Amino acid sequence: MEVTDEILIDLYKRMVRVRLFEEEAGRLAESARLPGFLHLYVGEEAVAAGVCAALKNEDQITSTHRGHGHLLAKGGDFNRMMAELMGKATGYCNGKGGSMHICDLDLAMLGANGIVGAGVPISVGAAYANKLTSNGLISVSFFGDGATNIGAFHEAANMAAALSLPMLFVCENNEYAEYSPRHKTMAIADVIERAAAYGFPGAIVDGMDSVAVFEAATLAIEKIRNGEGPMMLECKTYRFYDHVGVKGTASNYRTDEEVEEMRKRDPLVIHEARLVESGVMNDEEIQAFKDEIQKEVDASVEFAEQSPFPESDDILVDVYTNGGVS
Amino acid sequence: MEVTDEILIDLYKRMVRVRLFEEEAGRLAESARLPGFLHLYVGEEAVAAGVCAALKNEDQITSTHRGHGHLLAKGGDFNRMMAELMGKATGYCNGKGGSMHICDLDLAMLGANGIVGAGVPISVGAAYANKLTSNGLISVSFFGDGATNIGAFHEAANMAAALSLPMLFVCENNEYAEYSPRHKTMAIADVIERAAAYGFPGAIVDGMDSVAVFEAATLAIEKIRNGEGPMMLECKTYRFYDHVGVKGTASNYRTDEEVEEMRKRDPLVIHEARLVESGVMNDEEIQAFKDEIQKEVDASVEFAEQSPFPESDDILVDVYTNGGVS
Amino acid sequence: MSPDNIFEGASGSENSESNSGERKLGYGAAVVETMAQIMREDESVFLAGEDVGAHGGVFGYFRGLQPEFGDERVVDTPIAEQAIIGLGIGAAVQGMRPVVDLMFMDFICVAMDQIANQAAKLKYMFGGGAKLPLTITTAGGAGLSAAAQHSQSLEAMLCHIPGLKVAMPSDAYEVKGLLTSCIREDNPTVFIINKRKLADACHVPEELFEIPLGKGHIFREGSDVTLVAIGRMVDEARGAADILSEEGIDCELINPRTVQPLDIDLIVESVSKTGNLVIVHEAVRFGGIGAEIAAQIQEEAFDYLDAPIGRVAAPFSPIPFSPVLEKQYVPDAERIAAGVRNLS
Amino acid sequence: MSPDNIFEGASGSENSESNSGERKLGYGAAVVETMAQIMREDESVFLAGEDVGAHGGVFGYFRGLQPEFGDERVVDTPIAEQAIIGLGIGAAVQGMRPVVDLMFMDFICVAMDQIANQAAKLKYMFGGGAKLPLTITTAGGAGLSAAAQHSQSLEAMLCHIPGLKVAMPSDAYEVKGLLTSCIREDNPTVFIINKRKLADACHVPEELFEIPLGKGHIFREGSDVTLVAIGRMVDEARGAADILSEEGIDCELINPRTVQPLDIDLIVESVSKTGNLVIVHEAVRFGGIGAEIAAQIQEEAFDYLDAPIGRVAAPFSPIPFSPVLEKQYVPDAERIAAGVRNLS
Ligand SMILES: Cc1ncc(C[n+]2csc(CCOP(=O)(O)OP(=O)(O)O)c2C)c(N)n1
Ligand SMILES: Cc1ncc(C[n+]2csc(CCOP(=O)(O)OP(=O)(O)O)c2C)c(N)n1
Ligand SMILES: [Mg+2]
Ligand SMILES: [Mg+2]
Repeated sequence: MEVTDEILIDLYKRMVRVRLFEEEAGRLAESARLPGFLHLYVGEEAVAAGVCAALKNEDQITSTHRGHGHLLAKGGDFNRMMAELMGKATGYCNGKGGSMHICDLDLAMLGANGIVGAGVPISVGAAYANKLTSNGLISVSFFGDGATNIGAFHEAANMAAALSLPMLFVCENNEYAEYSPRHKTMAIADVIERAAAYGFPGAIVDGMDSVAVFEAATLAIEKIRNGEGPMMLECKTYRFYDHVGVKGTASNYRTDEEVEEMRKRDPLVIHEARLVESGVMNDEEIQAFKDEIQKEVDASVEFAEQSPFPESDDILVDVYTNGGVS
Repeated sequence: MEVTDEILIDLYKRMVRVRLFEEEAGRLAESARLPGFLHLYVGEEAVAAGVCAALKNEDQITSTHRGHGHLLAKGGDFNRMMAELMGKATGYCNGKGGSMHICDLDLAMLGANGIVGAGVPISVGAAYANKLTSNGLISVSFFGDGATNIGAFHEAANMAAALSLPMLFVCENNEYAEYSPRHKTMAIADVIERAAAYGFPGAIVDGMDSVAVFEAATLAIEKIRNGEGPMMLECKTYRFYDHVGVKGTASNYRTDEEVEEMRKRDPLVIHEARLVESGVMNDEEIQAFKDEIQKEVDASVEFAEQSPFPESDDILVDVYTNGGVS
Repeated sequence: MSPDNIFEGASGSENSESNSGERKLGYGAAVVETMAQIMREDESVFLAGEDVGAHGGVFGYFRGLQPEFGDERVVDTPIAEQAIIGLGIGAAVQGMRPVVDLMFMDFICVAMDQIANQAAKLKYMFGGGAKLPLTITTAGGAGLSAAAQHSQSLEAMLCHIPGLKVAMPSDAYEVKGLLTSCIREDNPTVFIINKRKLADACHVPEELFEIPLGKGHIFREGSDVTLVAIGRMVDEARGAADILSEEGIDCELINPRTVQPLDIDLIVESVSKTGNLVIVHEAVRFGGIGAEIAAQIQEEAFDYLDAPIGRVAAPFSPIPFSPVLEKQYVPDAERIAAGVRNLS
Repeated sequence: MSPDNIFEGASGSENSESNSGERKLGYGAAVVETMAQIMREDESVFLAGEDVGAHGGVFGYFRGLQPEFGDERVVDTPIAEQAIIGLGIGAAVQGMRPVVDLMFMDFICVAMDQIANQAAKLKYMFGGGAKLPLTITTAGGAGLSAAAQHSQSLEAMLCHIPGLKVAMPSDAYEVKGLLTSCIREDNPTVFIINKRKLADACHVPEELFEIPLGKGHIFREGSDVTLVAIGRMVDEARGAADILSEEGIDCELINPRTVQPLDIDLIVESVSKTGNLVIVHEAVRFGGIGAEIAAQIQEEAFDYLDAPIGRVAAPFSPIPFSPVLEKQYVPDAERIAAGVRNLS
């Protein structure tokens, strides 16, 4: 498969959108301008970007508590997302969901999720609908390494295999679940060893390299669309900030040196080097590109701050389709 | 390891106890003399017998909806079990549990379970207690092939591995979950492929041969007691009767020919041949042995029928230790 | 397929709305007939669950569907209750109308996260964008000596979760009307089949029809006391009403049909006439739906009440296996009658 | 370890039983102090859960335990709520006294089978042979903009399941007394920590002490109306009582402390004095514990009631994220006061 210049730029754009938006969100959270919990995706951008670039718009994705990255990589709107993070009526969820429930059904993004692993069965359902209606779409579930320890993941993976569904499992292995290193919570070397337990193929991918992810995802997706059943990618990645928010916490669950070491493999830096090397963009163009997107991010903060909060009457709206009960 | 004559007889006794008790229970169920659902273990005796013969009395087991076999193979009492099946006050559970909740804490049998897979996490807890108190005991969980598709199994298996617990996982693979053949509900050739997903060793065993099960279990248990962490055995076996009760149901989920074919590998017949061949018992001794046990079974029916039903005041007893609430 | 000859039973209750017609159908058979008719008219409806396909469901009330609709629209799943609900959610969001089955109601606990934290809340958390036309069918109720994990009535847990609707048909007529409404409803619904009612027959129209979710039904008019009974308890309450009528106590019998939404207005109206209320359900009394009904009625009909509202329900224990205990455990006509006589 | 300097907050409520002493301790700090003291005296107590060890719990209320007791008695588990509860059940049956943690109360849904079908019923199904000294700790309540899946108050689901006991401490004093009782109790208990209370301090004795499960507490005596408030709502109800007292309405404030068992006698006694009752909880009103209290009180104190029992609780919706909505959603002193004024 040829990775064209357009694709390289596309991948970059997806990553930069996530990075700049989230850095901004992180700053806002630090200065207490965002309510609630904020789980940043920074450091893991190559995974969402690589996978989403390989998808059709209509292919469904489900996400995790770390959902901004997935939605932005799929083309999500800064304004609606920033407004949602601030709990504004103009947000993606009218202020009712917040960071952990960001979704955009028009982009076939079926929601971030506050319950670890819970999105995976929902992806199975979307895949089943695809199969029943033969619409040629596939369904992708993103989940963390820690999520593979929970029952919902297991049931969903096995069901997808048993029913031979058009579904891609994407494990974002950042080696931690909150403050627990992976080796304490599972006794296997690589998460991908789990794919065999369901009877579908899997591959390990460098999750810091968006091109590697894109290539692996493209290959997998082609097979899945051809009816070969589910597949799994384990993307080795790393989160640069803390489990929640930005600042480190009291507990030393990982060292500063480790973080520094991993930051050397920053997916944006890797990709920028590639862009320059292959002559697709030079340093100035890269900077201009980023400035452009930063402006959109800034505008989204402006938009969100100008936006009204929901009205309190709104509480009972949208509990049910076609009106309320009890 | 040497399989002595005593062991051969011991294995036989465990199997015959299960077989004769359950055949009787089956007859009683057919003539509507037992209330509730009855899931027979007949055909699978070699598994419970082989594993339990390799255990110390104090080693804990958890069981499934098919629990009579496990408890009887561990030395359970005919009278209390038959009384329980009839809902009598003298039963194992004072008539409150019935077939699906048979237990005997004195025999470290922590209960049959009506919820598929739910016993496995409970076994993990027993194993954890063993580890904390360094009592040298191990905990064994029996579960079906179908149960490995449910979340509770997965969480428990992974947790046992992560915490390196003294626990043996015994899968009774009878190739069906109720009326669903295994190939429809999982896409792997052998259930044992799942062990690798947790990072512990596993072995396939002929579950119709009690000696094979005993040998494999003995080996595994030795390693587990030595602190090598959990292991899994997949025992290939078959149930001779229907999922519930005795008679076949309307749906043709398996053929009579298949059942006939598998009945040729009846674990009792295999073992009897071995006893005779190795000169441990001759045919008459075998018959006498069985007659003896049948008498105990008959006596248990007598005992159960003579036993009183619980008093209706009893309903609120034992909801809580130290008395009731609300 | 011919569902008509399964589950047929001589016994069975008459739904007052249905006395006119003649065709009788069993409660279990009504499930399969309704499913088949809806699946014929709506391509987006499919059924998934353990042994619902080749075997037709462990209680047989899906028998014949897979032969007619194939194994993609009637799909046997692994034992994986969380994934079964998730299958329904994901497909519903994509515009299908899934019916997913949890064999026994007790198993809602295995899948409670998908039901209560996902299906129920998804639309709201998403700011309204999604529709969730998902129906969960499940068999509740005691009486088969199925013990503590296969006999529960857990509707109160579901009613407390905003976002769900919960239907509890008391006879075959309601099975058809409520199941049709549930499947056509754009919100997640739980349709609770009573496993002791399966063989009971009553008149059921041939064609599909809807019973609105949230509208209760007066089964029998009366002037002295209002009986509100849920699910199969409607039969027992009718028995109690018969007993009491011989004693000169005239009962009005209300069947809410759905417990979420709850037709409180109908009950208020009745109590304002009778001045007395007894609520009957199979679930444990503490925290059951009877508590909510009592709390609302004492609030909205305070001045009409001549006596404290009574509740007849299960004692505070798991469901015992032994038939003699189980019989004591589950409310019956006699206990309900006693509950009415006890009103003071 | 020095838990004393975590969660310290200036604000905080006074428990009337505790006015005498002087040492103040935070609500969160009381968890860790109690755990440490119990673990020192009882070898059979251990703690298991996600990030309870090295990190000391996501809210920090287990901080310092692993350094003191090691990583076998304070064990970090995988993300596996079902197995976490199972770990507790199996160990409890073997004679240990496990404390297992579900980080957020919403996650009880993920583990509901192990809680409701296993832990709660095991003793009964086994005919009484087993003891189950298991404590489940979990953080409930809204107010942190944690949205629909991290803010719920689901105690009503647990109260409806025979076999469980459910404690809801309203301040640091109760944290210590109730947690001690829960861990020493031979039945499965759920200990619900309110996540908005963590920093609030009040007097707490240094030594371990027990508050009996099933005994409520009169926080403030009054003659006009009885307020029953659960968990953190005790603070809001106290605020309401202050507001109302300026209007000449004298409130008696009762904190049931445990919602299962429920000290109904204390409430009956109070209502027979005041003639009025308002119940306050953070959970959704429909099917909340307030419904059960109202149902029991209208039955047992019918003749004493001057007005219908009022309930102040959350509206029937998932918990909204936006702070402005969440503030409207959770009952506060003003709404409670309004609820009392509305008694008619
Ligand atoms: C069922 C459930 N258990 C626990 C949590 C708390 N929690 C939120 S994120 C998280 C860690 C998830 O780890 P992983 O899946 O590796 O994702 P990562 O955060 O590393 O991206 C935990 C334990 C939760 N939200 N849901
Ligand atoms: C959680 C749950 N789902 C479904 C059932 C219904 N059920 C009882 S036994 C069974 C099949 C179990 O299959 P397997 O684990 O292979 O055990 P086997 O019956 O073959 O011994 C099912 C689906 C149940 N009891 N619990
Ligand atoms: Mg991770
Ligand atoms: Mg099987």
